[in-house]
Amino acid sequence: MQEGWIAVNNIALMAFGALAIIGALLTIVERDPFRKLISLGILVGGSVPFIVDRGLLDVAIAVALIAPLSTIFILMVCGRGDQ
Amino acid sequence: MTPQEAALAVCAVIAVYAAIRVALEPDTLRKLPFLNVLSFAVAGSIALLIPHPLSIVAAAAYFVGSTLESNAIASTYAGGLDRRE
Amino acid sequence: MNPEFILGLVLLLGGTIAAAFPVPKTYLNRLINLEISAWGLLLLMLSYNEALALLTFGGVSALSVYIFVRVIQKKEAPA
Amino acid sequence: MDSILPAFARILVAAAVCWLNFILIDLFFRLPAGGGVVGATAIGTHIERGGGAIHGGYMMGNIVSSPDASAGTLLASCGVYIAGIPGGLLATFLVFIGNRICHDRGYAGTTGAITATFIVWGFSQIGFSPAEFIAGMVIAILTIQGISHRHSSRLLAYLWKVREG
Repeated sequence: MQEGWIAVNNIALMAFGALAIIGALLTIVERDPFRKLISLGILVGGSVPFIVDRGLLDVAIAVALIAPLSTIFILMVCGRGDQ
Repeated sequence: MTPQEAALAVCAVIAVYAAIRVALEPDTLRKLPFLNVLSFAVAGSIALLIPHPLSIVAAAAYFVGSTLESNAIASTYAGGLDRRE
Repeated sequence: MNPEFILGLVLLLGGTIAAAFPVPKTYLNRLINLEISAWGLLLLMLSYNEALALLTFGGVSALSVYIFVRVIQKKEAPA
Repeated sequence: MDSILPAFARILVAAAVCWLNFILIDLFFRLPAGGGVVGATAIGTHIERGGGAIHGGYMMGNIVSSPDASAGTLLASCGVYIAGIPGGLLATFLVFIGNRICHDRGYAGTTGAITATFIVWGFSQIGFSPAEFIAGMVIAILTIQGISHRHSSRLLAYLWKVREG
Protein backbone atom coordinates (compact mmCIF):
# COMPACT_ATOMS: atom_id res chain seq x y z
CA MET A 1 0.00 0.00 0.00
CA GLN A 2 2.88 2.33 0.80
CA GLU A 3 4.36 1.81 -2.68
CA GLY A 4 0.98 2.42 -4.26
CA TRP A 5 0.67 5.73 -2.44
CA ILE A 6 4.09 6.88 -3.64
CA ALA A 7 3.26 5.80 -7.21
CA VAL A 8 0.02 7.79 -7.32
CA ASN A 9 1.84 10.80 -5.85
CA ASN A 10 4.45 10.53 -8.58
CA ILE A 11 1.84 10.31 -11.32
CA ALA A 12 0.04 13.36 -9.93
CA LEU A 13 3.33 15.28 -9.79
CA MET A 14 4.01 14.35 -13.43
CA ALA A 15 0.61 15.85 -14.26
CA PHE A 16 1.54 19.07 -12.47
CA GLY A 17 4.89 19.17 -14.27
CA ALA A 18 2.98 18.90 -17.55
CA LEU A 19 0.82 21.76 -16.31
CA ALA A 20 3.89 23.95 -15.73
CA ILE A 21 5.26 23.13 -19.19
CA ILE A 22 1.88 23.92 -20.82
CA GLY A 23 1.74 27.24 -18.95
CA ALA A 24 5.29 28.23 -19.95
CA LEU A 25 4.76 27.37 -23.63
CA LEU A 26 1.44 29.20 -23.69
CA THR A 27 3.00 32.28 -22.04
CA ILE A 28 5.73 32.38 -24.68
CA VAL A 29 3.37 31.83 -27.62
CA GLU A 30 0.55 34.26 -26.74
CA ARG A 31 0.79 37.87 -27.94
CA ASP A 32 -1.78 39.82 -25.88
CA PRO A 33 -0.57 40.81 -22.34
CA PHE A 34 -3.81 39.70 -20.66
CA ARG A 35 -3.64 36.27 -22.26
CA LYS A 36 0.02 36.01 -21.25
CA LEU A 37 -0.89 36.77 -17.63
CA ILE A 38 -3.65 34.13 -17.61
CA SER A 39 -1.15 31.58 -18.95
CA LEU A 40 1.26 32.64 -16.21
CA GLY A 41 -1.50 31.62 -13.78
CA ILE A 42 -1.35 28.08 -15.20
CA LEU A 43 2.43 28.07 -14.65
CA VAL A 44 1.98 29.12 -11.01
CA GLY A 45 -0.66 26.42 -10.49
CA GLY A 46 1.74 23.81 -11.80
CA SER A 47 4.65 24.95 -9.63
CA VAL A 48 3.03 25.34 -6.21
CA PRO A 49 2.30 21.58 -5.69
CA PHE A 50 6.03 20.86 -6.07
CA ILE A 51 6.76 23.18 -3.13
CA VAL A 52 4.00 21.52 -1.09
CA ASP A 53 5.24 18.03 -1.92
CA ARG A 54 8.65 18.89 -0.43
CA GLY A 55 6.89 19.72 2.85
CA LEU A 56 7.78 23.43 2.79
CA LEU A 57 4.26 24.62 3.64
CA ASP A 58 5.29 28.05 4.96
CA VAL A 59 7.15 28.77 1.74
CA ALA A 60 4.08 27.61 -0.21
CA ILE A 61 1.85 30.06 1.69
CA ALA A 62 4.25 32.96 1.09
CA VAL A 63 4.71 32.16 -2.60
CA ALA A 64 0.98 31.68 -3.20
CA LEU A 65 0.35 35.13 -1.73
CA ILE A 66 3.25 36.87 -3.51
CA ALA A 67 2.54 35.52 -7.02
CA PRO A 68 -0.77 37.40 -7.51
CA LEU A 69 0.87 40.50 -6.07
CA SER A 70 3.42 40.63 -8.87
CA THR A 71 0.66 39.96 -11.40
CA ILE A 72 -1.24 42.98 -10.05
CA PHE A 73 1.95 45.06 -10.32
CA ILE A 74 2.29 44.06 -13.98
CA LEU A 75 -1.38 44.89 -14.57
CA MET A 76 -0.60 48.50 -13.63
CA VAL A 77 1.23 48.84 -16.96
CA CYS A 78 -1.43 47.13 -19.09
CA GLY A 79 -4.07 49.50 -20.35
CA ARG A 80 -7.61 48.33 -20.80
CA GLY A 81 -8.24 45.52 -23.26
CA ASP A 82 -10.25 45.89 -26.45
CA GLN A 83 -13.91 45.62 -25.64
CA MET B 1 -6.95 2.03 -4.26
CA THR B 2 -7.59 4.12 -1.17
CA PRO B 3 -9.95 7.14 -1.28
CA GLN B 4 -7.04 9.59 -1.12
CA GLU B 5 -5.40 8.09 -4.20
CA ALA B 6 -8.63 8.10 -6.17
CA ALA B 7 -9.34 11.73 -5.20
CA LEU B 8 -5.78 12.84 -6.07
CA ALA B 9 -6.00 11.12 -9.46
CA VAL B 10 -9.33 12.82 -10.20
CA CYS B 11 -7.92 16.23 -9.20
CA ALA B 12 -4.79 15.82 -11.37
CA VAL B 13 -6.78 14.72 -14.43
CA ILE B 14 -9.22 17.64 -14.08
CA ALA B 15 -6.32 20.10 -13.68
CA VAL B 16 -4.73 18.99 -16.95
CA TYR B 17 -8.12 19.06 -18.71
CA ALA B 18 -8.75 22.63 -17.50
CA ALA B 19 -5.31 23.76 -18.69
CA ILE B 20 -6.01 22.34 -22.16
CA ARG B 21 -9.39 24.10 -22.27
CA VAL B 22 -7.72 27.41 -21.27
CA ALA B 23 -5.24 26.95 -24.10
CA LEU B 24 -7.97 26.34 -26.68
CA GLU B 25 -10.42 29.12 -25.67
CA PRO B 26 -10.34 32.07 -28.13
CA ASP B 27 -12.14 34.70 -25.98
CA THR B 28 -9.91 36.27 -23.30
CA LEU B 29 -12.48 36.76 -20.55
CA ARG B 30 -14.03 33.33 -21.10
CA LYS B 31 -10.63 31.78 -20.24
CA LEU B 32 -11.13 32.84 -16.62
CA PRO B 33 -13.79 30.22 -15.60
CA PHE B 34 -11.49 27.46 -16.84
CA LEU B 35 -8.64 29.00 -14.83
CA ASN B 36 -10.97 28.89 -11.85
CA VAL B 37 -11.55 25.15 -12.36
CA LEU B 38 -7.77 24.71 -12.47
CA SER B 39 -7.27 26.55 -9.21
CA PHE B 40 -10.01 24.45 -7.55
CA ALA B 41 -8.20 21.29 -8.64
CA VAL B 42 -4.79 22.55 -7.48
CA ALA B 43 -6.12 23.75 -4.11
CA GLY B 44 -7.76 20.37 -3.53
CA SER B 45 -4.63 18.46 -4.40
CA ILE B 46 -2.51 20.69 -2.12
CA ALA B 47 -4.62 19.45 0.79
CA LEU B 48 -4.53 15.86 -0.51
CA LEU B 49 -0.75 15.72 -1.02
CA ILE B 50 0.23 16.41 2.60
CA PRO B 51 -2.35 15.98 5.40
CA HIS B 52 -0.88 18.55 7.79
CA PRO B 53 -2.82 21.31 9.63
CA LEU B 54 -0.84 24.05 7.87
CA SER B 55 -1.88 22.77 4.45
CA ILE B 56 -5.44 24.05 5.04
CA VAL B 57 -3.90 27.51 5.25
CA ALA B 58 -1.78 26.80 2.18
CA ALA B 59 -4.80 25.69 0.14
CA ALA B 60 -6.83 28.70 1.26
CA ALA B 61 -3.93 31.08 0.52
CA TYR B 62 -3.45 29.64 -2.95
CA PHE B 63 -7.16 29.78 -3.69
CA VAL B 64 -7.64 33.35 -2.46
CA GLY B 65 -4.54 34.49 -4.33
CA SER B 66 -5.71 32.93 -7.56
CA THR B 67 -9.18 34.45 -7.16
CA LEU B 68 -7.65 37.88 -6.52
CA GLU B 69 -5.55 37.51 -9.66
CA SER B 70 -8.59 36.59 -11.79
CA ASN B 71 -10.54 39.48 -10.27
CA ALA B 72 -7.77 41.98 -11.06
CA ILE B 73 -7.36 40.70 -14.64
CA ALA B 74 -11.11 40.86 -15.31
CA SER B 75 -11.47 44.34 -13.78
CA THR B 76 -8.51 45.75 -15.72
CA TYR B 77 -9.71 44.18 -18.96
CA ALA B 78 -13.24 45.52 -18.48
CA GLY B 79 -12.20 49.10 -18.01
CA GLY B 80 -9.39 50.74 -16.11
CA LEU B 81 -7.90 49.79 -12.78
CA ASP B 82 -10.25 49.43 -9.83
CA ARG B 83 -9.74 51.08 -6.46
CA ARG B 84 -7.05 48.64 -5.38
CA GLU B 85 -4.33 50.62 -7.11
CA MET C 1 18.42 14.67 -10.81
CA ASN C 2 14.96 15.01 -9.35
CA PRO C 3 12.01 16.29 -11.40
CA GLU C 4 12.15 19.78 -9.86
CA PHE C 5 15.74 20.21 -11.09
CA ILE C 6 14.95 19.27 -14.69
CA LEU C 7 11.73 21.31 -14.77
CA GLY C 8 13.53 24.33 -13.30
CA LEU C 9 16.32 24.14 -15.87
CA VAL C 10 13.83 23.92 -18.74
CA LEU C 11 11.82 26.87 -17.44
CA LEU C 12 14.96 28.96 -16.77
CA LEU C 13 16.38 28.41 -20.27
CA GLY C 14 13.05 28.85 -22.05
CA GLY C 15 12.15 31.97 -20.10
CA THR C 16 15.56 33.55 -20.68
CA ILE C 17 15.44 32.95 -24.43
CA ALA C 18 11.85 34.24 -24.57
CA ALA C 19 12.81 37.35 -22.60
CA ALA C 20 15.74 38.00 -24.92
CA PHE C 21 13.68 37.68 -28.10
CA PRO C 22 10.04 38.58 -27.31
CA VAL C 23 7.62 38.20 -30.20
CA PRO C 24 5.89 41.61 -30.11
CA LYS C 25 9.00 43.54 -29.10
CA THR C 26 7.68 45.55 -26.13
CA TYR C 27 9.00 46.07 -22.59
CA LEU C 28 5.82 44.56 -21.13
CA ASN C 29 6.31 41.28 -22.98
CA ARG C 30 9.92 41.11 -21.83
CA LEU C 31 8.81 41.61 -18.22
CA ILE C 32 6.16 38.88 -18.41
CA ASN C 33 8.59 36.45 -20.02
CA LEU C 34 11.10 37.26 -17.30
CA GLU C 35 8.56 35.92 -14.79
CA ILE C 36 8.86 32.47 -16.38
CA SER C 37 12.56 32.32 -15.66
CA ALA C 38 11.94 33.62 -12.14
CA TRP C 39 9.69 30.61 -11.49
CA GLY C 40 12.32 28.32 -13.05
CA LEU C 41 14.96 29.68 -10.67
CA LEU C 42 12.52 29.18 -7.77
CA LEU C 43 12.03 25.51 -8.71
CA LEU C 44 15.81 25.13 -9.05
CA MET C 45 16.31 26.49 -5.52
CA LEU C 46 13.55 24.15 -4.37
CA SER C 47 15.49 21.11 -5.57
CA TYR C 48 18.24 22.02 -3.07
CA ASN C 49 15.72 22.37 -0.19
CA GLU C 50 16.69 25.92 0.76
CA ALA C 51 13.60 27.28 2.54
CA LEU C 52 15.12 30.64 3.54
CA ALA C 53 16.45 31.26 0.05
CA LEU C 54 13.00 30.55 -1.38
CA LEU C 55 11.31 33.02 0.97
CA THR C 56 13.86 35.76 0.26
CA PHE C 57 13.76 35.19 -3.48
CA GLY C 58 9.97 35.36 -3.53
CA GLY C 59 9.89 38.71 -1.76
CA VAL C 60 12.74 40.23 -3.74
CA SER C 61 11.23 39.05 -7.02
CA ALA C 62 7.94 40.84 -6.32
CA LEU C 63 9.88 43.95 -5.30
CA SER C 64 11.96 43.93 -8.48
CA VAL C 65 8.82 43.50 -10.57
CA TYR C 66 7.43 46.63 -8.91
CA ILE C 67 10.63 48.57 -9.70
CA PHE C 68 10.54 47.42 -13.33
CA VAL C 69 6.91 48.47 -13.58
CA ARG C 70 7.74 51.97 -12.33
CA VAL C 71 10.63 52.19 -14.82
CA ILE C 72 8.39 51.12 -17.71
CA GLN C 73 5.71 53.62 -16.67
CA LYS C 74 8.27 56.42 -16.63
CA LYS C 75 9.66 55.33 -19.99
CA GLU C 76 6.33 55.01 -21.77
CA ALA C 77 4.70 58.11 -20.32
CA PRO C 78 3.98 60.81 -22.92
CA ALA C 79 6.74 63.31 -22.31
CA MET D 1 -14.69 -0.03 6.99
CA ASP D 2 -15.55 -1.18 3.50
CA SER D 3 -18.60 0.19 1.84
CA ILE D 4 -20.52 -1.58 -0.89
CA LEU D 5 -19.95 1.15 -3.46
CA PRO D 6 -16.55 1.32 -5.16
CA ALA D 7 -14.46 4.46 -4.79
CA PHE D 8 -15.46 6.27 -7.96
CA ALA D 9 -19.18 5.72 -7.42
CA ARG D 10 -18.82 7.29 -3.98
CA ILE D 11 -16.98 10.24 -5.56
CA LEU D 12 -19.95 10.73 -7.90
CA VAL D 13 -22.41 10.67 -4.98
CA ALA D 14 -20.24 13.23 -3.16
CA ALA D 15 -20.19 15.38 -6.31
CA ALA D 16 -24.00 15.41 -6.40
CA VAL D 17 -24.20 16.39 -2.72
CA CYS D 18 -21.64 19.21 -3.14
CA TRP D 19 -23.40 20.43 -6.32
CA LEU D 20 -26.73 20.70 -4.51
CA ASN D 21 -25.10 22.42 -1.52
CA PHE D 22 -23.36 25.20 -3.37
CA ILE D 23 -26.02 25.80 -6.02
CA LEU D 24 -28.78 26.11 -3.41
CA ILE D 25 -26.78 28.49 -1.22
CA ASP D 26 -25.67 30.64 -4.16
CA LEU D 27 -29.26 30.89 -5.38
CA PHE D 28 -30.44 31.73 -1.86
CA PHE D 29 -27.97 34.62 -1.57
CA ARG D 30 -29.01 36.02 -4.97
CA LEU D 31 -25.69 35.63 -6.77
CA PRO D 32 -27.25 35.49 -10.29
CA ALA D 33 -29.03 38.84 -9.77
CA GLY D 34 -26.10 40.95 -10.94
CA GLY D 35 -22.32 41.26 -11.02
CA GLY D 36 -20.80 42.06 -7.64
CA VAL D 37 -17.70 43.74 -9.09
CA VAL D 38 -16.82 45.16 -12.49
CA GLY D 39 -15.02 42.01 -13.58
CA ALA D 40 -17.99 39.74 -12.81
CA THR D 41 -20.30 41.89 -14.94
CA ALA D 42 -17.80 41.81 -17.81
CA ILE D 43 -17.51 38.01 -17.64
CA GLY D 44 -21.32 37.70 -17.67
CA THR D 45 -21.55 39.95 -20.72
CA HIS D 46 -18.93 37.93 -22.60
CA ILE D 47 -20.67 34.65 -21.77
CA GLU D 48 -23.95 36.09 -23.04
CA ARG D 49 -22.20 37.18 -26.22
CA GLY D 50 -21.01 33.60 -26.68
CA GLY D 51 -24.59 32.29 -26.71
CA GLY D 52 -25.33 31.90 -23.00
CA ALA D 53 -27.89 33.47 -20.67
CA ILE D 54 -27.07 36.69 -18.83
CA HIS D 55 -28.06 35.68 -15.29
CA GLY D 56 -26.11 32.43 -15.47
CA GLY D 57 -23.17 34.48 -16.76
CA TYR D 58 -23.40 36.85 -13.79
CA MET D 59 -23.35 33.91 -11.38
CA MET D 60 -20.33 32.35 -13.11
CA GLY D 61 -18.57 35.71 -13.02
CA ASN D 62 -19.28 36.02 -9.32
CA ILE D 63 -17.89 32.52 -8.72
CA VAL D 64 -14.71 33.45 -10.60
CA SER D 65 -14.04 36.79 -8.97
CA SER D 66 -14.78 36.13 -5.30
CA PRO D 67 -14.71 33.03 -3.05
CA ASP D 68 -18.39 32.09 -2.75
CA ALA D 69 -20.19 28.95 -1.53
CA SER D 70 -18.30 26.67 -3.95
CA ALA D 71 -14.95 27.77 -2.53
CA GLY D 72 -16.40 27.41 0.96
CA THR D 73 -17.45 23.83 0.22
CA LEU D 74 -14.04 22.91 -1.16
CA LEU D 75 -12.02 24.44 1.67
CA ALA D 76 -14.36 23.05 4.34
CA SER D 77 -13.94 19.56 2.84
CA CYS D 78 -10.16 20.04 2.98
CA GLY D 79 -10.43 21.16 6.60
CA VAL D 80 -12.61 18.23 7.66
CA TYR D 81 -10.31 15.83 5.77
CA ILE D 82 -7.27 17.08 7.69
CA ALA D 83 -8.53 18.02 11.16
CA GLY D 84 -12.21 17.18 11.59
CA ILE D 85 -14.78 19.77 12.70
CA PRO D 86 -12.19 22.34 14.00
CA GLY D 87 -10.43 22.21 10.64
CA GLY D 88 -13.70 22.99 8.89
CA LEU D 89 -14.31 25.98 11.14
CA LEU D 90 -10.74 27.22 10.52
CA ALA D 91 -11.44 26.94 6.78
CA THR D 92 -14.63 28.94 7.28
CA PHE D 93 -12.66 31.71 8.94
CA LEU D 94 -10.14 31.71 6.09
CA VAL D 95 -12.94 31.94 3.51
CA PHE D 96 -14.35 34.92 5.38
CA ILE D 97 -10.94 36.65 5.29
CA GLY D 98 -10.65 35.84 1.57
CA ASN D 99 -14.04 37.42 0.94
CA ARG D 100 -12.95 40.55 2.76
CA ILE D 101 -9.81 40.75 0.60
CA CYS D 102 -11.91 40.50 -2.57
CA HIS D 103 -14.30 43.36 -1.65
CA ASP D 104 -17.29 41.10 -1.01
CA ARG D 105 -19.79 40.93 1.84
CA GLY D 106 -18.99 37.26 2.29
CA TYR D 107 -22.29 35.81 3.51
CA ALA D 108 -22.54 33.17 0.78
CA GLY D 109 -19.01 31.81 1.25
CA THR D 110 -19.23 31.68 5.04
CA THR D 111 -22.66 30.02 5.09
CA GLY D 112 -21.61 27.50 2.45
CA ALA D 113 -18.48 26.61 4.43
CA ILE D 114 -20.41 26.10 7.67
CA THR D 115 -23.11 23.89 6.09
CA ALA D 116 -20.49 21.94 4.13
CA THR D 117 -18.51 21.31 7.31
CA PHE D 118 -21.44 19.58 8.98
CA ILE D 119 -22.58 17.78 5.80
CA VAL D 120 -19.11 16.33 5.17
CA TRP D 121 -18.69 15.40 8.82
CA GLY D 122 -22.07 13.65 8.80
CA PHE D 123 -21.23 11.70 5.66
CA SER D 124 -17.86 10.69 7.12
CA GLN D 125 -19.77 8.97 9.94
CA ILE D 126 -21.52 6.61 7.49
CA GLY D 127 -18.54 5.33 5.51
CA PHE D 128 -17.64 8.17 3.13
CA SER D 129 -14.16 9.69 3.25
CA PRO D 130 -13.78 13.51 3.25
CA ALA D 131 -11.17 13.08 0.48
CA GLU D 132 -13.98 11.91 -1.78
CA PHE D 133 -15.79 15.16 -1.09
CA ILE D 134 -12.75 17.18 -2.22
CA ALA D 135 -12.74 15.29 -5.54
CA GLY D 136 -16.54 15.58 -5.69
CA MET D 137 -16.40 19.37 -5.31
CA VAL D 138 -13.80 19.58 -8.10
CA ILE D 139 -16.11 17.54 -10.35
CA ALA D 140 -19.09 19.73 -9.37
CA ILE D 141 -17.28 22.96 -10.28
CA LEU D 142 -16.15 21.28 -13.52
CA THR D 143 -19.76 20.69 -14.54
CA ILE D 144 -20.61 24.36 -14.01
CA GLN D 145 -17.53 26.20 -15.26
CA GLY D 146 -15.63 23.75 -17.39
CA ILE D 147 -17.79 21.75 -19.81
CA SER D 148 -19.86 24.18 -21.87
CA HIS D 149 -20.47 27.76 -20.80
CA ARG D 150 -23.52 28.08 -23.02
CA HIS D 151 -25.48 25.19 -21.54
CA SER D 152 -24.45 25.68 -17.91
CA SER D 153 -25.37 29.38 -17.98
CA ARG D 154 -28.76 28.51 -19.46
CA LEU D 155 -29.30 25.93 -16.70
CA LEU D 156 -28.37 28.48 -14.02
CA ALA D 157 -30.66 31.11 -15.55
CA TYR D 158 -33.51 28.55 -15.56
CA LEU D 159 -32.92 27.78 -11.87
CA TRP D 160 -32.81 31.52 -11.12
CA LYS D 161 -36.16 31.98 -12.89
CA VAL D 162 -37.64 29.15 -10.79
CA ARG D 163 -36.31 30.72 -7.59
CA GLU D 164 -37.71 34.12 -8.52
CA GLY D 165 -41.10 32.48 -8.96
